[in-house]
Amino acid sequence: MKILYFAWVREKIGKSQEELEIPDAVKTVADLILWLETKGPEYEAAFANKETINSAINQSHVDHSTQLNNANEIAFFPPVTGG
Amino acid sequence: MKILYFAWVREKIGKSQEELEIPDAVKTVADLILWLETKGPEYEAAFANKETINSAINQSHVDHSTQLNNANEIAFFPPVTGG
Amino acid sequence: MTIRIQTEDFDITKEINLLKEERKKSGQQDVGAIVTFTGTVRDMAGKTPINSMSLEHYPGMTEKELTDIAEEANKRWPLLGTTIIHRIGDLEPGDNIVLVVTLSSHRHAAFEAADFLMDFLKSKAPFWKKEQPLEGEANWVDARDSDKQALSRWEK
Amino acid sequence: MTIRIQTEDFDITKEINLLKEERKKSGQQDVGAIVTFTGTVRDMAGKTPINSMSLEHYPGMTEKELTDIAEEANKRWPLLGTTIIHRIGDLEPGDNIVLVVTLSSHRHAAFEAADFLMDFLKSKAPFWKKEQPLEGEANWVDARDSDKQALSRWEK
Repeated sequence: MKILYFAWVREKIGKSQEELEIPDAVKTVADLILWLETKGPEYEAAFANKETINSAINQSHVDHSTQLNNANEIAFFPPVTGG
Repeated sequence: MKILYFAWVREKIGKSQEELEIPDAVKTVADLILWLETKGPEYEAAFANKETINSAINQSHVDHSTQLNNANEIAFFPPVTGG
Repeated sequence: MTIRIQTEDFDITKEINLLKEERKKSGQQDVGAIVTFTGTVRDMAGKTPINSMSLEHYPGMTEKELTDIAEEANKRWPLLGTTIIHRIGDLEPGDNIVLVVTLSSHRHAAFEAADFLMDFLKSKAPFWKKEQPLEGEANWVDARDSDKQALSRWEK
Repeated sequence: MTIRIQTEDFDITKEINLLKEERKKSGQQDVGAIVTFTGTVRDMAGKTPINSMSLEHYPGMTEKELTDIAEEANKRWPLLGTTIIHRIGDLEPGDNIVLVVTLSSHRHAAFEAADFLMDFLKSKAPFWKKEQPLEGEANWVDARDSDKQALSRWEK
């Protein structure tokens, strides 16, 4: 699965994207965040304040309770600040 | 007193402005309209539908009950349609 | 604050830049939001095809009313620049009629002030439109009730 | 409907004329109202003087979100043209960031749709601003609660 990071999430994790094999037990976006946090302190730092992390599956906004199902691409980013 | 006419009020009266001596008995805008109507059928035609006639004294909107007092310039015109 | 009555066309980008330059002279670049409204001539009046339009106004009173309206908008919202330009004379379908520009630090002030300026201009500024249909006599445009009603949105 | 993400600046008059030309190809000149919103870079973030700003986005999702927002606006209001342009990359105080243009026959539709587009863009479109102060570290701009609250105005 392709995972993308933007803005300070990207900076904290130290990469803009990666391709990862997700264990079957990881069902939801929230599960994925918990699993990513086991990968190292940079992930823990990025996801420390989960309420401020927005997520998108296949380029559509989703909340953390959303099932991953057929996701090809998941992105994590702070609240948007364009305009 | 200088009296100005605009749009179809001007066209019906057949002039855009005139200088008139107003009798002392003419106290308000409404009085002035009644007095102008005695000046000929073109004035009667212009003021036939008084509710649609807007007026301004010294270039500020006023309603027909307004006293003429120190008016130098009075204008009559249809509801405005700019913009 | 810029108020102009003119026969010639206007350029929106140029008018915005003039306001931005003027504000920049204050030493600050605190403009974050710019709203413009442009009114243009349509080719139909209801079901009647229109060939052209002419705009008459009340010189002197027009400038006074537009200045009053702009000052009122500046009292109600923290504006950093205001322009109102209204064309007079003969216009054709597609032509620009009126331009309102508002500058502010924040977008809701700029939006509301431009909306307010147009509502008041439509009901207060002494302009009159005469439409020339493709066939038949020219006729004066009637005022719209909806324009009068729009004013009530701004009662304090 | 025009959606563009670009590093270069835009010209507001030119973008309006493109929409007017496109609409004119339909054989009608029924545009009576044109509203534009332009967002620009301010030189202060609260009390901190800003030297520059950089804008990051999520390629692919950005275009998708902006298209969705524009389509929703076109469902809600009778628009005759819509443009959204958002710049990315490095910008300085005074620079344009975003442009929204709406064309309609009547002014309230054009005003409301532009206001709506900006509220949704601010809360939904995946852009992130990083500010470089005159002194010290660059930092990511925080989202504003007021932008989230602005959305509730449009709930049906």
